[in-house]
Amino acid sequence: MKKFINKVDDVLVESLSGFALAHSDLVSLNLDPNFITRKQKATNKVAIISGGGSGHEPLHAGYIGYGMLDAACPGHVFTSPTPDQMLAAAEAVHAEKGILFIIKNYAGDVMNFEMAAEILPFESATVLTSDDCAVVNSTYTTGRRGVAGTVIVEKCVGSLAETGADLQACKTLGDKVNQRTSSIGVALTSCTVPAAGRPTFDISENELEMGVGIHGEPGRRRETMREADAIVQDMVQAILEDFAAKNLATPNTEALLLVNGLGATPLMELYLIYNAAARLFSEHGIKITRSLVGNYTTALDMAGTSLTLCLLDDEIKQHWDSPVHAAALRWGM
Amino acid sequence: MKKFINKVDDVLVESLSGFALAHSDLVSLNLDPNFITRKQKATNKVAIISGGGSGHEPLHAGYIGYGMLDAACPGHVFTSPTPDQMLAAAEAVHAEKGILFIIKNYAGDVMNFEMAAEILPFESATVLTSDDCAVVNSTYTTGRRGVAGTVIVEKCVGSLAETGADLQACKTLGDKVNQRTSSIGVALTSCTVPAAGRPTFDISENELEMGVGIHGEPGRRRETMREADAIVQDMVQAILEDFAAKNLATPNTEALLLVNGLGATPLMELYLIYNAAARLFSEHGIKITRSLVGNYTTALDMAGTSLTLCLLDDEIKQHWDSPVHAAALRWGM
Amino acid sequence: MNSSFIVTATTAIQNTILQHESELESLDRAIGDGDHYINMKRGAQTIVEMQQELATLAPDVALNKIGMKLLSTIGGASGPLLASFFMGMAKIIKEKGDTSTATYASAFSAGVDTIRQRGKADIGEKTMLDVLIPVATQFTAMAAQNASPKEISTALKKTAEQGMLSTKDLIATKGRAAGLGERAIGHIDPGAKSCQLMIEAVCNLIE
Amino acid sequence: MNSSFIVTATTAIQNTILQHESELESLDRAIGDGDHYINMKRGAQTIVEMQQELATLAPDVALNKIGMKLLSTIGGASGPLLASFFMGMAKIIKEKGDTSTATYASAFSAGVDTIRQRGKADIGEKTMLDVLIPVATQFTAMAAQNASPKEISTALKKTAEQGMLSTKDLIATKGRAAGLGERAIGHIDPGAKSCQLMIEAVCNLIE
Ligand SMILES: Nc1ncnc2c1ncn2[C@@H]1O[C@H](COP(=O)(O)OP(=O)(O)O)[C@@H](O)[C@H]1O
Ligand SMILES: Nc1ncnc2c1ncn2[C@@H]1O[C@H](COP(=O)(O)OP(=O)(O)O)[C@@H](O)[C@H]1O
Ligand SMILES: [Mg+2]
Ligand SMILES: [Mg+2]
Ligand SMILES: [Mg+2]
Ligand SMILES: [Mg+2]
Repeated sequence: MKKFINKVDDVLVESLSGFALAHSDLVSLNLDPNFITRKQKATNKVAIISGGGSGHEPLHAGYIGYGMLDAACPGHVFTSPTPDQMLAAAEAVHAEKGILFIIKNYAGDVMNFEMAAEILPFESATVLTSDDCAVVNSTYTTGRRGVAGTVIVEKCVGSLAETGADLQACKTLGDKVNQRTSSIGVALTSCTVPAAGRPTFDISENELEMGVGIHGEPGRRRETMREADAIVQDMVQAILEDFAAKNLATPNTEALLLVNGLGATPLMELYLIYNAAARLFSEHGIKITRSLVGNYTTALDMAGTSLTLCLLDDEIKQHWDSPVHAAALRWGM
Repeated sequence: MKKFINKVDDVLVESLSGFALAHSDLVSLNLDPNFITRKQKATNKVAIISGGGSGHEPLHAGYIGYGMLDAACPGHVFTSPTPDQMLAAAEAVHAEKGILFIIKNYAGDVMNFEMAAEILPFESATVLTSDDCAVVNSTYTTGRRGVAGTVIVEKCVGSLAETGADLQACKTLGDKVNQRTSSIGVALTSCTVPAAGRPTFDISENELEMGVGIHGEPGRRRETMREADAIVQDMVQAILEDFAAKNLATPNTEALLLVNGLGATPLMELYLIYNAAARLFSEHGIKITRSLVGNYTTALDMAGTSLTLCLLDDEIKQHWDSPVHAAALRWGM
Repeated sequence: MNSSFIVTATTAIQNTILQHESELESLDRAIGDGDHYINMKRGAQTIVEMQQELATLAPDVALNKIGMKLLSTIGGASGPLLASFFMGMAKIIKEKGDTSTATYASAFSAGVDTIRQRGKADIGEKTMLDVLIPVATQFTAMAAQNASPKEISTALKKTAEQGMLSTKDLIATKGRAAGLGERAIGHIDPGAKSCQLMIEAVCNLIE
Repeated sequence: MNSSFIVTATTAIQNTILQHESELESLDRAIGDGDHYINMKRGAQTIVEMQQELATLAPDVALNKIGMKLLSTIGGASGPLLASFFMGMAKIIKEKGDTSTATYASAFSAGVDTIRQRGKADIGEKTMLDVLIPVATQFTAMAAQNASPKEISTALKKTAEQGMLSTKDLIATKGRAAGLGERAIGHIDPGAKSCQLMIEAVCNLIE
């Protein structure tokens, strides 16, 4: 393992400190329990809190700021944060209209946030993101993971919350965006958790993992490495089938296409993937009118990518386009 | 070599096409000769054109847009673009006040742009960036490379050009920013040029290359891998010595710190590096008041980082802070 | 069970976790995200650091404290589940107020039930419950039959082992491995393994 | 030299470049950025594709066309330098208008001078000029002494080889290797190597 780190146990705190320092105009960091909030506490709005294991940067702390999150609770690398973090964060950002938790659907995250919510002295609601369509033949929503689509949910719900909308309205929009969003990832290499010191999985020079999770969880299948177009074709197919299974018609719809890097994939390749994916989706009658290409939900140092398609409607479009000012997403201000 | 590509010869055009498609609100792409311009041609201003070998994305095309570049000429991977590209780009974006070329100081780039400038039917000037202080004991400026500091030069000059400043003023500011900027890079792994199909250099699991170039050129020395703090300490030292050699006093100055990822380094590590670097610089009396952390000038899939320090003055600060709207840098609008 | 037993048990648990580092790591690497060992190590470490304080507390208070501490230390899926176990157990011991084997058996069962509720899972889903549920059932039955501590511990170790091994051939329907379908087959569930190890370590103290 | 010789030479040059792929690649990987072979291959390929057209042109026009095409095809440092060479050469051939060996020698020298001006470099800086300058000097001298084409080509191959080898012990002061200081010692300059190969290939046609 070759990483820019000092002691393995200090990675998280040192990285969080660097983040807070680099963005001291935007955020404040609290250590022990660890949580990050907006520098300027918002007032009279639903407070949006997200969180999860670390190692997916810029998720979630990079999305704290006007128009998006109020706070984020970073766990250890790939490990859900704990209820005390969520309670302290909620205490810090609560602004009279309740707390909305946006949680990626993993058993650990769900249970920890649930336990926090149960003892929270404020009204709260939860949006569970579950956009990863890698997992097929499973009737258990527990098996469906939240991945890069979470960024779109956080952006849209964050936008709505700024308007003063109430908790239920924020939750409803979040659930809708999640429902209309589907993702799939592919890995060329494993990631290496600092504390583990070696790659999470072995993968040879001519293999890829189709449907990989953002923690290096195995996906649909191990496949032979092939041309980008062929890989992207399968990913697009998986997403289209997922929308069909959800009974969401895709032809003649507008969509947002997010081509996400998992950490070690060069932007040059991400744009090449975007080129292939956008063409394939449009061949299926989908009009890509919004795009995002870059490292938005990573898996440490994994070489890989994920595609996320979000079917737009006027409401989602409006909230996607509205101003945002976070460390990792900024426009309109 | 495991990359998301199709035919090696098509990588560049497919990637450029994806970029242009994903940012079709911002840029237009011309193929053969290859160049990218702003979607909305600017009027009555100095046109800022940059370019260089591809593989450093988002440099340069990602910086096209209001407040920064007017056009970029991408060469083959790690290979300077050719004069026909520059001439065509200049023709497309010239806006009555001449052309300013911003060029990273490599023999190939310098000569190709020079040949273009010689036959250009417009007035032109050139800013050569040479912020890489890795190369010591060299009295030849030819040996001093332009690296991530180029982003800062492009941002500031781009800002000034929007005000209607003339060619000479733009060049003067560019030269000043370059002079006040110093960078150094370090690699943990090599990059792999797609057409070469294998890593540019060999480096073992316990080594690092101190002072690496953004094309994988060897740096100051091969060293034993060690803790991030120790690596950053040496990088900071090199930068401080460079400013001393340039007779630029650093104590009690304000500065911009750019922690740049070379392509495969996770954001988590970049923030950890930022934390260490910011602390060390401030111990030397430098006040870091502006920051940028992320992949801004990459070397394909290299795991590594570079530090860039730019000594601010009121003029540079003003132009750094001014609105910019490019694919890879956006604020204030 | 008194507090000094709890203290001894925390050391035994830490030891067995540390001794099985590579096994626990490989299991979670194969069908999870590779952090289960790290999570368990972190949890055990924190509890061992509390030993001085734990020794001064009543058993139910100590167990509850352990649960609270695990909750804010482990994270992941195993954190709230193990925390639930200790808090569920503490509640029964406090209620019953005695130190009979039957009380411990019903406390253990209550702990397992709390996990079940928290995780909305049951036996056969390839989780730690495949170890814990059979052990709880047998513990309760043997306590009712007035079996000796020694007999009980010998039997529970075996049951735990069987439960752990049973996860090997299961498809996971809860937890991180739930996405794997057929690919999970052939791998033992990491949480099941660590629970089996902890049960074994504690049973070994009762000889 | 007529245009059919030029056409033959382009094929010979392409062949030698392709045959030395791994050597050229390793050299630029060691002290450059690893693309010199790719650049040269791309250049040679494009020129070979122009053969039909080149065959119909006067030598000076053909050489100038080659220069222009290389300029817009190769890029990097070698692109404008090699382009300058052909354009500089074309100019003299056009001016002199004859096909004497002396004219070719002075055209070659003019080509090398154009490289020198473009690259602001000279002999001893660990570049292609360490091959080209000695070859130009000798070519001119031998042409003045009315040496036979065969004698000249044999001598130039040897000089090119010596020049190429001489770069091994030099510190680079121009080009991408200029940053390496002592670390460049022990490595042959890739541009010197490809120039030596091209000179050898063309000389081999003159027997
Ligand atoms: N819903 C659940 N009910 C019971 N046990 C579960 C549940 N979900 C996960 N587990 C257990 O948790 C273990 C994984 O723990 P750990 O690796 O520490 O957390 P994470 O899966 O969040 O990385 C699994 O092996 C399984 O035994
Ligand atoms: N200023 C110069 N004058 C003469 N030759 C040069 C100069 N700079 C570089 N070269 C030659 O160019 C070669 C490198 O070419 P190439 O690898 O194609 O371009 P780049 O260095 O831009 O990647 C060097 O080996 C050297 O011989
Ligand atoms: Mg985990
Ligand atoms: Mg090059
Ligand atoms: Mg795990
Ligand atoms: Mg080169």
